[in-house]
Amino acid sequence: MKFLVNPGNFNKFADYVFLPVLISSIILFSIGLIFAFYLSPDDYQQGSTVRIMYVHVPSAWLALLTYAIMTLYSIAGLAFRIPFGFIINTAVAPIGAVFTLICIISGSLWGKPMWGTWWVWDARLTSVAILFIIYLIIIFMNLSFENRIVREKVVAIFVLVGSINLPIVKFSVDWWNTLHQPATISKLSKPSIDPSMMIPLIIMTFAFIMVGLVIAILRIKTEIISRKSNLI
Amino acid sequence: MSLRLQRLLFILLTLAIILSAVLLILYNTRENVSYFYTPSEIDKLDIVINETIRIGGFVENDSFNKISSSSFKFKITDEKASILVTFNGILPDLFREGQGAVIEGAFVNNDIFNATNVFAKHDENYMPASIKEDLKDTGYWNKKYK
Amino acid sequence: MIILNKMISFYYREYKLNLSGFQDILTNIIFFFVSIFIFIFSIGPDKETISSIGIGIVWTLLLLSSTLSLRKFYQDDFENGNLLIMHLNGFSFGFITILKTFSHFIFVQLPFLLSIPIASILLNIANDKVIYLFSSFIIGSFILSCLGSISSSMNLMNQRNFLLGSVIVMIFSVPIIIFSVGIVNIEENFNSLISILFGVLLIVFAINPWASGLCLKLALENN
Amino acid sequence: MILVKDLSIERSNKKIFENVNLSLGSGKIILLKGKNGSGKTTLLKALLNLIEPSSGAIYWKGKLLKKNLYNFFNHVTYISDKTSSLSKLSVQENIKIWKKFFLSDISNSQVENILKTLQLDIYLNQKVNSLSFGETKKLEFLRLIIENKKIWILDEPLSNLDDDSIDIIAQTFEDHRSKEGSIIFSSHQESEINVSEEVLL
Repeated sequence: MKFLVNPGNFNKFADYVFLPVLISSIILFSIGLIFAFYLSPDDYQQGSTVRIMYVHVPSAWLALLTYAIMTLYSIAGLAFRIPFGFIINTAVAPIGAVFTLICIISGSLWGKPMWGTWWVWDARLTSVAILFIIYLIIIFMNLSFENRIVREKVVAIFVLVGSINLPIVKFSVDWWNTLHQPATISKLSKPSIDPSMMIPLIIMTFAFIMVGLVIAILRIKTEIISRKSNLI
Repeated sequence: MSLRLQRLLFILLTLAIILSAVLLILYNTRENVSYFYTPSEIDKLDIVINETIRIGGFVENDSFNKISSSSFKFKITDEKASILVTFNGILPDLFREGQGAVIEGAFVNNDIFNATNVFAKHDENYMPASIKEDLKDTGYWNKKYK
Repeated sequence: MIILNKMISFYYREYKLNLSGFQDILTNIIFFFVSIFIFIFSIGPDKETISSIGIGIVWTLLLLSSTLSLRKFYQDDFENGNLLIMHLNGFSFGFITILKTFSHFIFVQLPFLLSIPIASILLNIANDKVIYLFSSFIIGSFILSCLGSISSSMNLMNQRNFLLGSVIVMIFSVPIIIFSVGIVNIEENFNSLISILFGVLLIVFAINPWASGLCLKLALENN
Repeated sequence: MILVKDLSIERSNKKIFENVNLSLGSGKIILLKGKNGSGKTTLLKALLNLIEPSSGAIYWKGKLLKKNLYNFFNHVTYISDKTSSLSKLSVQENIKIWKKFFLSDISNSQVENILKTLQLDIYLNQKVNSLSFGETKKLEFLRLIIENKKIWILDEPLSNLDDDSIDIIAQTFEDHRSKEGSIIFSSHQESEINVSEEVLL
C-alpha cells in the first residue's frame, strides 16, 4: 500500500493500472449510459426524468468522496508530514469542483420539471453550493501563492476547516426539513430503490469513479513531475 | 507538565468544545432551521396574516379541486392537521394527491392559505412504473409521512 | 502572573496602535453608513419595504465592512516583525491568535455595535427588535473576528490575490447570517437560535488558534 | 550555552548549508559571514526554532532547544532586518510600549542617556515615520537595553549605519561581553568589532 503515500511508488503503480482503468472507464460508461437511457424502466412517479438521477447521484457522491479524500490527505500532510498529501490536494481539487458542478447542474435540470423550480435555498442545496465555492477557493489558493511550501500547507489547513461542511451536506436532509429528498441508499436500511434501477446506478457510479481515477492519475503524475523539476 | 502532554490536553479540550458545540447546534436546529413548517407545527404557532411562510406535507387524498384551468384548491396534511390551500398558476409534474409538496405563500385569513409557489417534494423511493400496480395492492409503496 | 502582566501590556500596545489608526475604524463606520444611504435611496421611499429587509441589510453591511479591515489583522505586525517579537516574548502562536482576535473584537467590531441603534433608526427597524439585533450581533461579530483571524493569517504570504481572504470569511459566515437574521425574525425562538449562534462561536473559537497559529508559524518560517 | 551540532538545512529540496557547528558560551561574540543567500538569516531563524533543521540539532543548556523553547526565549533578544517600532507613534510612546511589553525595570534617566549617545534624544516627541531609516534602525537597538537579556541574536545590525553609529554599537557589544553576555550576529561587510569567532557560511 506504499503507493498511497509515496510519489515514486505511486508512479510505478499508476503506470501499471492506468490502461486497465482507462479501458474499464470507457466500457463502464458505455454500458452505464445504455442502461440508464434504454434498459432501465421509467419511474412510477417521475417518468423518464428519473434518468437524470444516474448522473446526478454518482457525481454528488464523488464530489463528497473527493473532498473526504482531500481531508484525509491534508491530515496526512500536516500531521504526519507526508508531502504526497499536498500533491493529491493540488491535483484532485479541480476534479471535485467539476463533479460538484455536474451535480448542481443535473440537479437543477431535474428540479425544474419535478419540483417546479430550478433552485431553492434549502439546507441541502445551500450546503452543496457552499461546497462548490470551497472547491473554487481551494483552486484559487493554489494559483495565488508564490511560495509553494506555504501554499500547500495553507491549502491543507483550509481543506480541514472546510471539511466541517461535509457532514452538513450529507446529513442536511436528515437533520432539517428540506425540499430535497432524504438518502435513498444508506447502510442501515434496505435501499428504497428497485433493483432494476439500482443496477444502472451502481454501474454509473463505478464509471464515474473510473473517469475520476483516470483524470486524477494524469493530474497527480503531472504534479509530481513539475515538483521534481521545481517548476512550481 | 511536559510540552507534549500540554499539547495533548489542548487537543482534547478543543475536541470537547467542538463536540459540545455540535450537540448544542443540532439540538437547537432540529426544530428551527427548516425550509418549511408542517401543518401541525402551524397549528401551534400564531397565524400571522400575509406573512410569507412555507408549509410542507402531503396533498390530502380526495381534496384536490380544479376551479379553473389555472386555479386550484387542495389540502396539505401531515395526518395530524390539514390546511386548505388555494393556488393560481402552473403545478409541477410530480404534484398529485398523496404526494409530498412544499408550498410558499401566506394566510389570507385564519383558514385559507394562498400559495404563490408550489414545489412538489419527491420522496426517497424509486421504482419502475410497471410494478407499481402490483405493490399498490400490498400497500408497500404508500409510505406514511413522518 | 508574569503572563498576565504581558497580556495587559499586549492590550496596552493594541490600544495605542488602534488609537493612532482610529481614522481607519471611522472610515469603516462611514462606509457602513454610506452603504445604508445607498440602499435606502436605491430601494425607494417605501418605509414598509425598508423595514422588512432592514435587518438583512444591517447584517450584510456589517459583514462587508468588517472584511474591509481584514488586511490589518496580522499583516502590519507580520511585516514589521512584531509577530515574531511577541512569540519570542513568550506567547505561543495559538495564544497570539486568541489575543489578537479579542483585540480585533474590542477595537474594530465594538465601534460598529455602537452604530447599530443609529442604523436601525435609519432603516426603520422596530425598537423592540433592536435588542435582538444587538445581542445577536455581539455573538455574530465575535464569530466574524475568529473567521477574520483564520482567513487573514492564511493570506499573510499571499501577495497576488488578497480579495480571497474576504471570500473565505464570507463563505464561512453564510450559516451565521442564516441563523442571525432568523433570530430577529422569529422572536419566540430567540433562546434556541442564540444558542445555535453560540455553538457556531464555540466551533470557530476552538478551531481558530490551531488554524491561524499554524498559518502564522508557516508565514514566519518562510518569510 | 547554545550548542549547534552538524546542522544542515534544506528548503524545497535545495541545500542551504551543511554541517554547521557552533557553540555560543557566555562572554562570546560570534560573527556569521557570507554572501547574500548563503543562509545567514536562515541559521539565525533556526536558532529561534522557526525553521526545522533537516539534520543535526540545536541544544540549549544541554537540552534540545525544541523541548526547552520558552525557557530559551526568556534569555534572548532578536533583532531582525525589519524595524519593529510602530511608525504612527512617537519615539517616546514606542519606548513606553516596549518597557511595558518586556516588563522592563529600566529607569527613565538610563533610557535618556542611551538616546543621547545614539543622538536620538531630539526626536523624542516626533513620530517614528518622520525619522530616517538609519535612525529607526538605531532606535531598534534600544530594545537590546530595554529587554536586558543575556543572548543577543542580531540579523545584519551594521547595514545602513554610519561609522559613528557602528562605533557606538561596537562599544555596546563590548559592554555586553564584559557582563558575561553573548552575541551572535550576521554581517556581509567588514567592521572593527572585536569578535571571538568568525563562522563562514
